[in-house]
Amino acid sequence: MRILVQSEPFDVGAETARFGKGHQNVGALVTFTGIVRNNDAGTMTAMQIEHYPGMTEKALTAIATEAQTRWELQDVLVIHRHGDLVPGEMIMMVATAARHRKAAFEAADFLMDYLKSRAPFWKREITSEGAEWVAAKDDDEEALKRW
Amino acid sequence: MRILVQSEPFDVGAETARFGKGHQNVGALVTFTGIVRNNDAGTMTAMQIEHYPGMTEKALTAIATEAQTRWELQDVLVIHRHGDLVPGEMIMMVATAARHRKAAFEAADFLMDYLKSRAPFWKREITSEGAEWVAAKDDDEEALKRW
Amino acid sequence: MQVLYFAWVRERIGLPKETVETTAVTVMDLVEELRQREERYALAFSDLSALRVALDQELSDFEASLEGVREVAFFPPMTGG
Amino acid sequence: MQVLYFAWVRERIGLPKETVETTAVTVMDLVEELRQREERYALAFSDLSALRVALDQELSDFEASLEGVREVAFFPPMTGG
Repeated sequence: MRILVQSEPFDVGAETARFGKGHQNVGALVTFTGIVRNNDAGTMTAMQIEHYPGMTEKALTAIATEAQTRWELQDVLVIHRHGDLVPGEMIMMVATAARHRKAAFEAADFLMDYLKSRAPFWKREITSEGAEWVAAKDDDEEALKRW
Repeated sequence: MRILVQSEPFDVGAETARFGKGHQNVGALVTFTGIVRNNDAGTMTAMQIEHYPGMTEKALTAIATEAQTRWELQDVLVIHRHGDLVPGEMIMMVATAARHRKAAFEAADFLMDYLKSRAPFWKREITSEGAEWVAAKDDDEEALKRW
Repeated sequence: MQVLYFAWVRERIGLPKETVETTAVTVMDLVEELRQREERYALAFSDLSALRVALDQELSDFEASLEGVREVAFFPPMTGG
Repeated sequence: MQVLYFAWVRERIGLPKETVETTAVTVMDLVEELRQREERYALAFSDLSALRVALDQELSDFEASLEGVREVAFFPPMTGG
């Protein structure tokens, strides 16, 4: 298991290559990468991500451990950035390695659902009109009931 | 759209990095990578992949185009190798780029289901006891009905 | 007891953390104490359905006991990923 | 008409492709003609439920017409991915 919480950019290619190496008995790797999208008006100059140092690492580790309990995974990777990002930048990634495809896909989807509503990150969009905290969606909480 | 059919290894890190760059309006990237697993007895020395040159490229393009019809995707990548591979080698990958997570995940899952049963590849396992063609699973055909 | 605030809770209250001397038994008791303090606290805690609480860095709820707890954090629903 | 064989169909018949002169109207007619040829063809085509057919590199079925078709391929269910 590899959990990284950092303000620096990460190299999705290098991380994927690293994650894909040296596993025994792995048949399937799934990665998900989240990218900062501009708003519909295209006026976003930055996305600020606040987090709760200490709790963040614990929460991510707990979520990854839960995924390993529910699915037979050979490995899990979670990277999440905080600080100031601009549209187009990669904000986070998860990766799962499993014997079979279904487990790798489902576990990655599960990690994303939990990361969205159970890891202490808060996004704020900075636009030419001002700054606004991103509101959590009811859907996000609903999504957890799938699992 | 990028479709590659090749006997040479591919660099999953470089491909992921390349795929992740320069998209407008993309919020989510999903990659799936398939790796040759050894058999349960650990006696596999190689996996040979036969394909139907000409039809393979057409079939992969058709499957990727179908994914783009069903989901709003900014980009699709499909790489599939043929020839002789050894356990641990990467056999194929797909990647999807979309505004939203759900489309990227579903489209990648769809691509894999169709690739398994609709692209003209045939696997043969070479073990110390001999060579055996991998049989298609009923499940694989069933899986297509999900979509 | 350390009390931490994040995101717009931090902004409304005007500070990221403070030490609070309290005899509150539950989180709800602590919230009531804070609400009494100043308008900015009352404002930040006006709608608890829009708030989440963590005790010693574990998600919890407003009915939970504060016994043995050293760090309480208040924040809006999380928006990671 | 070019006829192609893949995987164990290729192995049973003993060649990857051949040119076949035929007046077969459907794929099924062609299969019958091939079956009559030699034991190895009869064996390869003994269980059609275990076979798939592509016409000019598009998946098709055994009832399909061969009109205008230049390339027919027979193979087992695919196992890519």
